[in-house]
Amino acid sequence: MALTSALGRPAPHGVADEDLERMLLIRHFERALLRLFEEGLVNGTTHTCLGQEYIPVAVSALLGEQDFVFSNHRGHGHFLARYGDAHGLLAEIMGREGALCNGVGGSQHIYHRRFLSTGVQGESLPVAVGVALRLKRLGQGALACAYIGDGTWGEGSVYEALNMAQLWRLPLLVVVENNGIAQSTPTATQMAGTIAGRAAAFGVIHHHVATTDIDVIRGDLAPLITCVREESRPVVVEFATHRAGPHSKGDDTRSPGEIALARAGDWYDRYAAGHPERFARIDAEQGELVARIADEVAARPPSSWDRR
Amino acid sequence: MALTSALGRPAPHGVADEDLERMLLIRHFERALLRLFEEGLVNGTTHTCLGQEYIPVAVSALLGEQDFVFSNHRGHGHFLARYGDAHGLLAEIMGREGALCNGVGGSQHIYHRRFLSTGVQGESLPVAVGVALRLKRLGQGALACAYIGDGTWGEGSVYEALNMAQLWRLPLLVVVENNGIAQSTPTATQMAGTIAGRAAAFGVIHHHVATTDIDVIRGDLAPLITCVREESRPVVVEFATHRAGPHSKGDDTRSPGEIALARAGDWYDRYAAGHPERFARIDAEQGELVARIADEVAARPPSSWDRR
Amino acid sequence: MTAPGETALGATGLGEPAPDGTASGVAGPVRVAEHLNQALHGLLAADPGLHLLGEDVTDPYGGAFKITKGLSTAYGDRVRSTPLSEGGIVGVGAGLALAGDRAIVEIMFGDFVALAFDQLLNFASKSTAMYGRPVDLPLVVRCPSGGRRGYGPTHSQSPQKHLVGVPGLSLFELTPFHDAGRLFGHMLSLARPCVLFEDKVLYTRRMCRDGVVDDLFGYELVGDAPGWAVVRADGLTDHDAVVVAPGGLTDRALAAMRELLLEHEVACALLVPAAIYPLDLGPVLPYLASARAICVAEDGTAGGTWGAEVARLLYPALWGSLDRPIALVSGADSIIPSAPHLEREVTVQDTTIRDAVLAALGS
Amino acid sequence: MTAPGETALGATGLGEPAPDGTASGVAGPVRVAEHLNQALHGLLAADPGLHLLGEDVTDPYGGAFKITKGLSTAYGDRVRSTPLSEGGIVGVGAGLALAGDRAIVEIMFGDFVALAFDQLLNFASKSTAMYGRPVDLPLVVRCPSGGRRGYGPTHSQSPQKHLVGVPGLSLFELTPFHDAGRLFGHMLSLARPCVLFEDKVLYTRRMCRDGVVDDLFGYELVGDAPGWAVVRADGLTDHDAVVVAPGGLTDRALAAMRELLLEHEVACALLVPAAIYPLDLGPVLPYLASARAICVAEDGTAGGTWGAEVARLLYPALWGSLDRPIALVSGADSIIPSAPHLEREVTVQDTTIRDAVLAALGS
Ligand SMILES: Cc1ncc(C[n+]2csc(CCOP(=O)(O)OP(=O)(O)O)c2C)c(N)n1
Ligand SMILES: Cc1ncc(C[n+]2csc(CCOP(=O)(O)OP(=O)(O)O)c2C)c(N)n1
Ligand SMILES: [Mg+2]
Ligand SMILES: [Mg+2]
Repeated sequence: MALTSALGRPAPHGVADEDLERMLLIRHFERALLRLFEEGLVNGTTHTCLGQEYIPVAVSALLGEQDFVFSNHRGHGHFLARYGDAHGLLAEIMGREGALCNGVGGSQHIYHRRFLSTGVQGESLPVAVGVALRLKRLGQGALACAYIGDGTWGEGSVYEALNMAQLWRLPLLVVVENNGIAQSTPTATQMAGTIAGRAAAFGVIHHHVATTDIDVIRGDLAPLITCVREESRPVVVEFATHRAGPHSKGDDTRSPGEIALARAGDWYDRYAAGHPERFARIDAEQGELVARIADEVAARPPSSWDRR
Repeated sequence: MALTSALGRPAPHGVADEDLERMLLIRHFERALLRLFEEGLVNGTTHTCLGQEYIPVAVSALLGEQDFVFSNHRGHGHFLARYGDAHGLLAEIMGREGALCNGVGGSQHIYHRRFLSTGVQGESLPVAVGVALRLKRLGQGALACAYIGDGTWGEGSVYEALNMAQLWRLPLLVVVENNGIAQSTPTATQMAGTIAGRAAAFGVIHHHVATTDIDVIRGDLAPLITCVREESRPVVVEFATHRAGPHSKGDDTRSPGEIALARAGDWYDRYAAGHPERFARIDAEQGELVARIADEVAARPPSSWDRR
Repeated sequence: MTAPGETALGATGLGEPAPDGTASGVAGPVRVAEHLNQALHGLLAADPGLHLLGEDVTDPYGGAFKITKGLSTAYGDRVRSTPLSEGGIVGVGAGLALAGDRAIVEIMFGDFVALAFDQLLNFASKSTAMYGRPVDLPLVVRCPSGGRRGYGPTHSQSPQKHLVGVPGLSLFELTPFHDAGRLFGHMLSLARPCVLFEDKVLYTRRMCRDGVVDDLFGYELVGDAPGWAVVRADGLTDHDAVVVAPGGLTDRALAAMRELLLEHEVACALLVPAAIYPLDLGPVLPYLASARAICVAEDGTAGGTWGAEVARLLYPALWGSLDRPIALVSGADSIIPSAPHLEREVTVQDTTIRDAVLAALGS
Repeated sequence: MTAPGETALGATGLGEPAPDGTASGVAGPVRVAEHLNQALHGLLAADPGLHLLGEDVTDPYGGAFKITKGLSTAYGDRVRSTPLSEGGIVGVGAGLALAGDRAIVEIMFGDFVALAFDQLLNFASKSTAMYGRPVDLPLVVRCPSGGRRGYGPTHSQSPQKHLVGVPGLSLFELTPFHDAGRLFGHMLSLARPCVLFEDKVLYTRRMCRDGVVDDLFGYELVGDAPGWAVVRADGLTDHDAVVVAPGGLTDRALAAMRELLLEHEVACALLVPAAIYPLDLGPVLPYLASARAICVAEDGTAGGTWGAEVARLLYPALWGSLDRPIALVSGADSIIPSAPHLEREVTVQDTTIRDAVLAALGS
């Protein structure tokens, strides 16, 4: 457990089974999706979170039932980490019976209990501010949590939201998945300055996470999230992470070297090396589970929708 | 000339006649406008820059003919400092013959040579970035200069623009007139953090000006503006200033104490005290000049416009 | 921006009497601005989950048009002055509404709703349906709109037409006939995002009540809430022409109708819906079907108008009984100049409506 | 987002042949996406003051729909990948245009033009007129639009109708009949802001050339540049019905016309304008006047449609010769679902157009 926050160390031995399970559920889910797309069994679009699965798994354990989560285009992991319902999510993406949103929303537009994703970058942050305003008034310590990418900091709405969140001292947790790229554009060519600086510009607390060790991450984040709840203050948590897969499907124009670098940052091999047997067992289990889910959902009839 | 940058000192003896003339031209122009409104000779809306006249007078001397200036709702001073054409401006506001824009734009929408103002806050910054991109490509050292208020930092467009300006290393000078208020809302209740922090967030150079001494201001700004031109970098210059008058006309709901404080920051009394005779003479001259202009323009026929 | 108390007729250059025929300043029904303010007081008092957000809406300023005066004093931080962030505050309103509260957002000038277009089109309205089931989102965005005050091209627009036809988004316009409190109640009860347009000159006019408009005209409300106001000359039961117009046009439509009646012996009925989109024409079809000419008037610029939407509904509905095309009156296809003499050239005047009716009747 | 090379018909679930009748993959006229890409190459090569900005437009990615492939390699930093800042980059384009250059801005999905609505409505278009004299502002904003690809509610819209009627803003739509290079030349020569809508499925279809559409249909261009394409069955000189539609509808309109002709013996003419607003109906009035039924089709959702604007122009122009109302076909008044079987329910199909024509003819 005495790991530092740096990348590239072996994974800790203490990781809980359920965390490994959840991370691997997401991994296999995303892999299955890419396969289904290749086989022509799904169409439209999808964005997998390969390489980033540990982030929502680390964060979700710190969230309560009353917290409201906002997600984005790359949201399968955010959803599965929180609610685990892979059947419902896959059915949504495939437009089958039992879909979370009757197949209407699809991969990018999910609203389930207190989880909402949208496909327009940056748009959800002001909405999260509004939700946080309501939650603050309720006074039960709940927060609004919004996941955004590094590229999303190009949108003006992000700043309008941060300003209001800090002015009004709202319980807003912004989780930034800085994977160094936006679609095809490296962060350095779409972002001047830093995310830390941008939080500081508004007097908002910023915390940087460079490890993939979820226990370490949780240990660091717990007091911050308590601060969001108890002091009702916005906090920005930035994860330095890696997108191990394509932006969407087959659209990775990074050089082989860049892709290798992104994959080298993947938590998967590190956790596999750290807990060889446990990992192999759970990995196999989750792989089979997802395969079964995919077969089951693929066999379902199309979703139906009462549009009135 | 050895003044510090702090407020509240007597004005320097070295101020040039033409600077005093220009500041007082603007002062009398704005006062005349409020009078004309009260007399019902002008309608619509107007925003005077009473108390802030020294800013564009200080800045304009550092601008060249090829530089492109973007102004906002409170733009009479910006225009007069640059082009001095009080007849054309007043005719524009009164909708009379000889109007800069045929009376179509009015107080807030002026386009004359390389000066353009618009009434939607924040909208001009991305446009200024585009102009700066063209100017950089021309390679003649010209810059785009945009005046904005403190309240305008609420708009997301400001951040979209700053990001691009810094990413692309563009010659953009942002002049912030931080008068501590936006319409009726004090800066502290509409802005979290600081303008300095917001520039820093993007890696943009920021300079703070706390004096009303235009020679000192120019001395400080000259090397920065050279840097904008020669290194093609954006710079934010923030003036701590005071709005001595209402936001628009008769809509000042500040407490008497707040208004007194704003008036105490006025350059006018300080310059008057610093150069009693010269000031009195020029003040009288400019007052008469503006009165003559007002009479002359008011006697003109309405503007005409070919709208096609 | 206007100064407090400066919203008088003089500022608009228009000399028509208030709709109720009382001279301005004389006692009588309350001004629309005041009525709206009172309605907001009532709503905030009755609903502890209702918020009002906007730039400079708190006391002592009470909003650029003073519509929110007294509200922050009475209801504390449920009434909130915001930074200049039109997109952001509409998003905040949507978030409050999504989370179980209700929100009213004031856009200082309706022109700036353009900055919130994404939040309205891609979030608030979409969210009511794109998650595969109905989602409540009780949000009202208030947009002071219209010209005739010399505020210039970016502060005088009537952006209604750009928001027509967004699935899930309902549009309303303030009228002097519809009780504002009931109208807000209706909008919030839809639990769907709504945009309310409020004509800036209408603010300065008086509400009508008890069926009385002025010495010549009376009105009744027909149809389900919020319904249409049907305005006709007292005692007249049939009419030659119908003018359909949102509330902001009332003053000019009435002036035109008065002149048409008194000088041209043309009887007109004026139909004013509070709900301008979607439009329920059912209750007023009888009035339309019996008219020899129909004129749809609005303040937006020409092209892609609200009137075109009304007309596309009316042509098939009245096919057979229509013996001439529907006349559409709108602002010119032009920016709106600042100078009053130029502004007048491009904005709808009473004479514009009068001439359109006469032309439609072939007189 | 689509992957490179993944723009084939299969992805849309539609099985119609390409407009020229060639099967996809078979040699023949170039695909629309490629044609557009070549046009942009030509424009950037010819005009050293022309810029192209957008998210992910540079190589090797070459844009989400690959329309800009090769451009940054050939023309350096005049082709610029930008941050995610739709409002900002339209402003930058306007600035370039204002300062004497020319700019094309790509909005990755047309849905996001909502974020640039203020820049278009309140800056770019206003600036051409609000300073009291004409100001040049040669700017083209490109909007990939339309559904039928399963991209879901926020990535499938046809926002044309919301931009109709902005004074100073001209709207265009890509068609398989109009040369894209000439169309861009026309738009830039207007020196006014323009928005070009580009149907995402049309990208995958082939251009038509030399007057040939397929084995059955041919086309000619009429009117001043960019003009209208008039599509009719070869050898037929008169027609029962006319379909008016922007370029994105071409595939479905043609499929409908084929079936109408072969199965129902109904001859249709299809009229496709490249300039959709303002609309110059002059050149095609003869075709319209001689038809027994007129159907205007578009992909936007119902309500406040482009078709309503076309209809409000046509009713008075054809009054007397019209013996039934104009039929308007549009998407449903609905968000556009992701799942293809649900998306199909709310988007315009060839059968929608066929049925509307038959209904209008009373068959
Ligand atoms: C407003 C808006 N602009 C553009 C897009 C298209 N788009 C989807 S994801 C994406 C890149 C986002 O980058 P980032 O925020 O870093 O998230 P990541 O994809 O890396 O997880 C873009 C440009 C969008 N969905 N919304
Ligand atoms: C987008 C937009 N929102 C609101 C307004 C109305 N408005 C005009 S000036 C102003 C306050 C601006 O404050 P600041 O930027 O500090 O400039 P100051 O008036 O103090 O010079 C407001 C809210 C506007 N013109 N544009
Ligand atoms: Mg990223
Ligand atoms: Mg200010």
